[in-house]
Amino acid sequence: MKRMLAARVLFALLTLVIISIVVFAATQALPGDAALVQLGKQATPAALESLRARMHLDQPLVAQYWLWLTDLVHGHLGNSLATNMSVGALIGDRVANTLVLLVVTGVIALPLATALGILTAIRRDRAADHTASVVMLVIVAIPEFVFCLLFVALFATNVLHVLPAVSLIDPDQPLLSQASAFVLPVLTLVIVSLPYIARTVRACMLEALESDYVAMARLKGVPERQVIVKHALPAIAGPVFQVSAQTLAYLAGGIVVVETVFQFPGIGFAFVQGIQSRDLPVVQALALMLAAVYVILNSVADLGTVAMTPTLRKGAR
Amino acid sequence: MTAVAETVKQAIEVADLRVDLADRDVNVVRDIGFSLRPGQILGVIGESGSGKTTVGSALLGYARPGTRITGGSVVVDGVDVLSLRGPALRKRRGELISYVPQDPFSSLNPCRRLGAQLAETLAVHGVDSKAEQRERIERILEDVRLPSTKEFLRRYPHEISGGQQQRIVIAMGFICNPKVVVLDEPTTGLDVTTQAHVLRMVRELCERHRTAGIYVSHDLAVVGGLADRIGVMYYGRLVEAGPADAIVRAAGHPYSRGLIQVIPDPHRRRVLSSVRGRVAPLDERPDGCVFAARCDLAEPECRTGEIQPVALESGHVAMCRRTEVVRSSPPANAALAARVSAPAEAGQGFLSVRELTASYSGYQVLKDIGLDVPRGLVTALVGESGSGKTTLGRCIAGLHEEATGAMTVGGSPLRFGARNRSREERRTVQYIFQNASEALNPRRSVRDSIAEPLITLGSVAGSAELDERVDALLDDVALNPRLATRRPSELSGGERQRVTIARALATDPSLLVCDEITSALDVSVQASILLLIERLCAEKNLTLLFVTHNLAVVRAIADRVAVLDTGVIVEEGAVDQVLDSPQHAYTQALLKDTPALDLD
Amino acid sequence: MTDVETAEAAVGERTRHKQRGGFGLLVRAALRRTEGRIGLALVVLVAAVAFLGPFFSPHSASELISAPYALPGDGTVLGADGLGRDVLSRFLNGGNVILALALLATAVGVGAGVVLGLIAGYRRGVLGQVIMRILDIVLSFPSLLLALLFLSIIGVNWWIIVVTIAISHIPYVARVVESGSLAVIGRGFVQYAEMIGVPRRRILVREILPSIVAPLTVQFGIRVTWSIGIISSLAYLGFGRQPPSVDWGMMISENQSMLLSNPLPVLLPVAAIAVITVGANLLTDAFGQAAGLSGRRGQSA
Amino acid sequence: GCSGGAPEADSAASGVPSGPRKRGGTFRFASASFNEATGADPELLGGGSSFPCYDQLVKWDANQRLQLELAEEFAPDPKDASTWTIRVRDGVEFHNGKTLGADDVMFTINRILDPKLGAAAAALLGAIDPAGLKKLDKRTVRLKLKYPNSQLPDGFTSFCGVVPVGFDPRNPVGTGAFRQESFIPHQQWAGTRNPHYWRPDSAPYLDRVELIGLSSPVAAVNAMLSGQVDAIDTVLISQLPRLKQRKDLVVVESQTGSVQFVSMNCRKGQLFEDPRVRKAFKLMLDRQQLVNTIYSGHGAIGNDVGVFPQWDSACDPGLPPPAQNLDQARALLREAGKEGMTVPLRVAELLPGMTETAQVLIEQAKKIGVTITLDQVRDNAQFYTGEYYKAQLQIDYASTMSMYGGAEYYWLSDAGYNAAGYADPEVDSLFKQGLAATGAGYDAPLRKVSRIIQDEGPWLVWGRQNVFSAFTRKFTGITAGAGGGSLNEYGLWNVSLA
Ligand SMILES: Nc1ncnc2c1ncn2[C@@H]1O[C@H](COP(=O)(O)OP(=O)(O)OP(=O)(O)O)[C@@H](O)[C@H]1O
Ligand SMILES: Nc1ncnc2c1ncn2[C@@H]1O[C@H](COP(=O)(O)OP(=O)(O)OP(=O)(O)O)[C@@H](O)[C@H]1O
Ligand SMILES: [Mg+2]
Ligand SMILES: [Mg+2]
Repeated sequence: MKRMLAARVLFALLTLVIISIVVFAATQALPGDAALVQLGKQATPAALESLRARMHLDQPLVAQYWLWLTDLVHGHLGNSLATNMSVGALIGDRVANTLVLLVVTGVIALPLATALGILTAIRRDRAADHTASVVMLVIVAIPEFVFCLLFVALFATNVLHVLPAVSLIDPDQPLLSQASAFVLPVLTLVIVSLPYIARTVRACMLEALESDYVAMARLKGVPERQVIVKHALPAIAGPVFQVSAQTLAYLAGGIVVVETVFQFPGIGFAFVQGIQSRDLPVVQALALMLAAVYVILNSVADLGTVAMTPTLRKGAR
Repeated sequence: MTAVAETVKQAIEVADLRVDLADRDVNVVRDIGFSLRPGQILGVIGESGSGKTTVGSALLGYARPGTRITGGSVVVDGVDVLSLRGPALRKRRGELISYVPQDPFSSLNPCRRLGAQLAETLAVHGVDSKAEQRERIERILEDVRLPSTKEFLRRYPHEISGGQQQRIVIAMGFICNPKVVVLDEPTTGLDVTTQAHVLRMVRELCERHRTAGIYVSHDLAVVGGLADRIGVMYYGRLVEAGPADAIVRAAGHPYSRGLIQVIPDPHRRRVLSSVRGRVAPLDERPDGCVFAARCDLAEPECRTGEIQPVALESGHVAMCRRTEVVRSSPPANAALAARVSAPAEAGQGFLSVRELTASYSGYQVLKDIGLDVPRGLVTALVGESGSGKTTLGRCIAGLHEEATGAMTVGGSPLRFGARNRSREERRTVQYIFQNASEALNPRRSVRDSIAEPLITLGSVAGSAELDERVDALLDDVALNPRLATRRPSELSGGERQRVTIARALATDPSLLVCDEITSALDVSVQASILLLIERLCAEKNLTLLFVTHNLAVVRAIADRVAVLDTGVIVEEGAVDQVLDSPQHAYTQALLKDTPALDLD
Repeated sequence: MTDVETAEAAVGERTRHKQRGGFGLLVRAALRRTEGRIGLALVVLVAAVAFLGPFFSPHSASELISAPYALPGDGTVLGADGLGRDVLSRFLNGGNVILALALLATAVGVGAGVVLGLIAGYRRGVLGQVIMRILDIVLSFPSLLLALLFLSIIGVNWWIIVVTIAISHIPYVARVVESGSLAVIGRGFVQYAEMIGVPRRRILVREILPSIVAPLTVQFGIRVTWSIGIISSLAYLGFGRQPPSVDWGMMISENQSMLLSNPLPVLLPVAAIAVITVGANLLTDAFGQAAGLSGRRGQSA
Repeated sequence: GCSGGAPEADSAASGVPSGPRKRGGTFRFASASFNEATGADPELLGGGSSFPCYDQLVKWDANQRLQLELAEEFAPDPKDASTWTIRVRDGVEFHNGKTLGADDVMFTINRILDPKLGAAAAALLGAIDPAGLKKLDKRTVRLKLKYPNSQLPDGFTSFCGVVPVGFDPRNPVGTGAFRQESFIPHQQWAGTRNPHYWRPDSAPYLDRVELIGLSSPVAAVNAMLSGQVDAIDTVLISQLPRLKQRKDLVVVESQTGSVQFVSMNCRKGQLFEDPRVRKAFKLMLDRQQLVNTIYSGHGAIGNDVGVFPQWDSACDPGLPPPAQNLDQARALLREAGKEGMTVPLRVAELLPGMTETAQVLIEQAKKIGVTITLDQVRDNAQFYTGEYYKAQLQIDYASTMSMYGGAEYYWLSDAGYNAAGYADPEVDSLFKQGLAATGAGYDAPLRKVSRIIQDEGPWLVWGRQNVFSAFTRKFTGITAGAGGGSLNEYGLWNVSLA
């Protein structure tokens, strides 16, 4: 288990290094002169030169990458080109906001979806199951921005006026006092992530319920509730953990749309803004950060699955 | 008077049990009735699909998904299990009547420790005290000869061997001291030695706990020595039931007799015969006797009306109109068969293996093997599970390359690894896999599977000739060429194995390595495959290396035998010589454990 | 030698026929299920609208035919958008490219995934390991972000959309194929083919590929849906087709500001995307069930 | 220049305050331009010029007339347009307590002229010679220009916030009505009331101002409707009905000279080198259709100059409105040998609706057999790069302009943003003539320039746009303005609780 953990961490690090190369290569491969792009209408030769030096554009690519990477390792994310502020200061609050968003979403969506999946599996082919699966299907089918638009009209601007339409978050106030700004983004994320988890849980649960060992438990006289709790649930823990972490990882990328629509000051929205304003250091830092969240969650998913599945645990030794 | 006294003492009484499919009006089993006294064992035998599992689980009031118990009664210790519902039924399961499933691995929860699963069985039946649970677990594990250390109880099912898993589920079946235990083929898939252990253990446990046992199997040889009574099932009916001895020696139903005739005997070579034909699908239930279509003695009257049970002697009934005729016709297998070919001299090997050592990523499983397979004869390779039989076969077939040593075929050296061999070598040596459903691509038709070696190694001109060759090969293995368009899933197990044989024959090989080609089959199907192999050997002058763990099969088919024990050949020689007077202790033990019907 | 080849060709042809028969069997089994039939109907419906729509469109998609924001009735069937273009015509013209791109991206991604997965699964060894680890890395980059990054760097080009989406499919498909072929590789029929020396490529195509057709079909369904989702999300974020051509994602983003006054220009494309997604899902489910796979769908991230 | 005066806006609705004003309150304002604010430097594009913490020397008022702000006097030598005097008000205090003086003015001007900074106004202030700046007394600066420029104050009307000596944009200090409290780029700027503001009375009335960045105009309307902000500007026309439904909101419509202009590349060898081709395009346009579709009728037909006589008398008020004439357009193309030409149109969504304009243009061009293809720049940041000076046809925009700004920025052969490569010696010399003139002598040559530009200039200016803002009735003091910039032309000092 320990060796496996070390291997997984090593692999995650390697992944991040490679991603950093890709991100760097991609962003530095911008057509034209990054400095010119940045200055745009204000590009005077003198301004251009000073910006080029500031961006190390006058050095060879490998040196640029090395500078960037060493800075990164030392926690210096560089300075935003657009605002000339340190990237760390610029996105610090946004990272926190996004993390809160993801965590809250996870805390609500995971138990809800798991419960839903289990219930529909137990009530297989009954009305509740069919209704749930139709609803889930429709949710999967509708693009997430449509939900955003719908919820805004429903709760903020047209029908009810109980929630804010855009998520303005004042970094100086405690997040708790601004909880209302999180409601609609969380609601949207919960809704869009529900089907994936619930359907996986349902499928695993059905598989477990049809297994020989559940039949055996019933033949041993184990009460039905206990059959589900003690026999079926442990068997699905691994896959459920896996899909949950993967859904969260997916959300880390999927927040782009939701954050943009709600103008939620998080890293997904910042990423889009960074791309639009060609703010290379910001884009680089955010791309790396999103990838890191993704990599970490995926690693956690793998390790957790192994930890929860005895057969794999043995194999890992 | 006595009848009444008898009834009181019964542990289980089953009458008119009937199970139908849930969605269609199709009968799966019906008219099942028997009774057992405490400590007695009923062996239920019958070929695959005859309804054994259905009956076994119905005894616990449990109908598998898709089926429904539609009638009858199962009275265990005075309680009619079938009349119970919900929690009342649940409480009786495991406590009054318990079930030991066919496949222990899939029946143990992979995510829970052995200790927890054993303790749970006690806990749901009211044994709440940890100490008492602990004590009873210890006791039952001792009964099944498993350690009851903390470390062992903390293991997960995949961390113990198949035999141990089997013993755990048996322990689970007995742990609550039920009145009746249903054991559903608990030894299928185990090697003879382990099987012998389990059988002894079941006997002991039933006697010690005064538990009535219902032991389901397809192999009469297994049940013959164990059961007090035997019930023969065919097509959802109990076609014959009676004392074990009476069934074995004087069966009154042609099907029971057929079953006896298909069982090879390790102690003497007998002529095998097989029951012709196939079982009809469930929804085509014929009128009259369900066996009539496959029965040599059937008269037109057998095919109409209800067949009534005929009482033969006390407690022995058969569902046959012609029991008298059946019992009076001489048993076909009484004759001892003599091998035509004379045992070849050693050193005349067609295949010879010298100093073969094989390992898996460094772990050595075969040590210094020397083996000669004489031309034109059947050489059997026997040994327990894990002794390395398959590995040796795979080395010869070119499927295992991590090996050293020398092999020659017909005098020319044979390299390890099929890709290193010439076309001719690959053509000459063919290998048939243990599990036919594994060996055939489920997505490809029979024709495509058989055509593959013809295309790769044969020389066929055009598709017309190809079709012709395929049809001829199917004919060789006694399959209807119409089956050529089917996929493996549309074939029975025996048919599938015939296809793999046909495929091996396609290259016109000289040496055929057969790896346990019958061990996954019913005894009745096994007999027909053995007959087929025997015929092909004679017709095509094949040299056979026949890998098996069953000494009875060896006696039936082989000329020579080599005994493999943990990677070393411990004994080798002509079959009759080795089996009649085994020299090595290992061979002796193997022989002792091989179940046999005592017909004399 | 030559007759072997002719025989092989002959058999090859028949086998291919058979394989289609095998796939056909799967299709028939899937369509026997109600959800399969409903799914097919929905997919066909939307595909018909998308691909035949342009032939029935009353106006060109870009023509200014009425006052902006005209409601249904005033000379238009479904009203006009903010520029006075016919909503119906735009809807009818807006589906083909989205669907074609989605199909193309999926086909490319699934194709590449199958090849890489087969290599990794069948050859294993260092090459296989390297392939799978690289794909793990690809997997760890959120595909929407990847697409945004490339599109903003290289510019909006249909082939970049196709390539980025295809890349994002590869790891998922390759994983399914790899594990599918790993499961098959030790099986007797593959071993037998190895033993008689069937050429490796033929083993891949004849023995291994057919065994993973069912999970692959399911993956294809999931991947198409996923492609449609990403393409419409990209279009919504402003990285879609270039005007004056129109696609459904663009319609949604162009008209979302008037969602409440005239919802049709938004609802129509949303409904079309939703319907085809539901249809593809139902069809995929039916395939999965027909092939005896458990209902567990690949994680769609 | 003199002015026709802006038509009165809905003054009842906008509630121009009467009687004493209330003090206090926080005003949350989602300004479209703030979303692009990446820094607090008032001299930079995307900087803090719109933050209410700076004031300028001069400013356009609501009717686009020049108004003195920090300057008490800003005048040329009566005979020589190359010598100017600036005197600032007495007793104006910066937020850091320092008193505004001549040094600060000189510092600000030098800063703007410093090429390293890349200040936005530098192009308009090219006449100023840094060496010719001289402090006359504590509050007075004398400017000696490189060449006469009678319109110098015009160059100071935007991106010219006055900052103290030693100004550091990371810690911004100005003289404005609100001092910066916090600033998150793109997201939020908060300012608290400057109690020492220089304007009389008790202005500013608000305690606090928050500028809020919302990247999408629809999101801004949503925020307004859900009560998260008190005012928004640059409202999308499609959103007006939603706002107008609400009784608690006021929508202000300002007539402005904001334009989208299509610029045609007239450099040698380029597609629009031949004036006949430019003329053909001018005749091809159905301007009313454009105004109707793009502005939903909330605007007026343009004049191809981009400057409108009601806000600048130097633009000829008698210019005939250009009318569509397809036959003549076709004929001109034929003459020029450009029949059936194909031209790429470069466009970015710099303002909402620009891509739509392009789509309408494509349709209109079809009528004279011209194929316009779209070269869409998805990334606004990419628009003003090298390609900007190479494109054949592209859509750009400007808020209300003067002839001076138009010439200095775009039309002179050496103008900084002369993307079209327009070069007409007559325009250059007429402009020079106008700058050298003192008094009212400026208008006549510039009117001539306006006629030339309209006839054969590089632009298609098909319409000017009315700009909408909205605010809640909780506040007052918000009025329509002609500038086309933000609410009250950023004069938030005048806003108060209703
Ligand atoms: N749910 C079901 N649906 C349809 N047929 C069923 C179902 N369950 C059992 N059967 C049929 O009932 C018959 C009896 O099955 P059962 O499993 O009891 O046989 P068995 O004797 O235990 O066979 P085996 O030796 O293979 O275990 C078989 O023909 C089987 O196909
Ligand atoms: N692929 C493998 N990797 C590692 N060890 C293996 C592998 N296959 C078999 N072994 C080990 O090699 C030994 C011999 O295995 P083999 O399959 O040859 O036995 P066998 O006699 O055929 O047994 P059975 O009767 O169960 O088929 C066993 O201990 C087994 O665990
Ligand atoms: Mg069974
Ligand atoms: Mg073996």
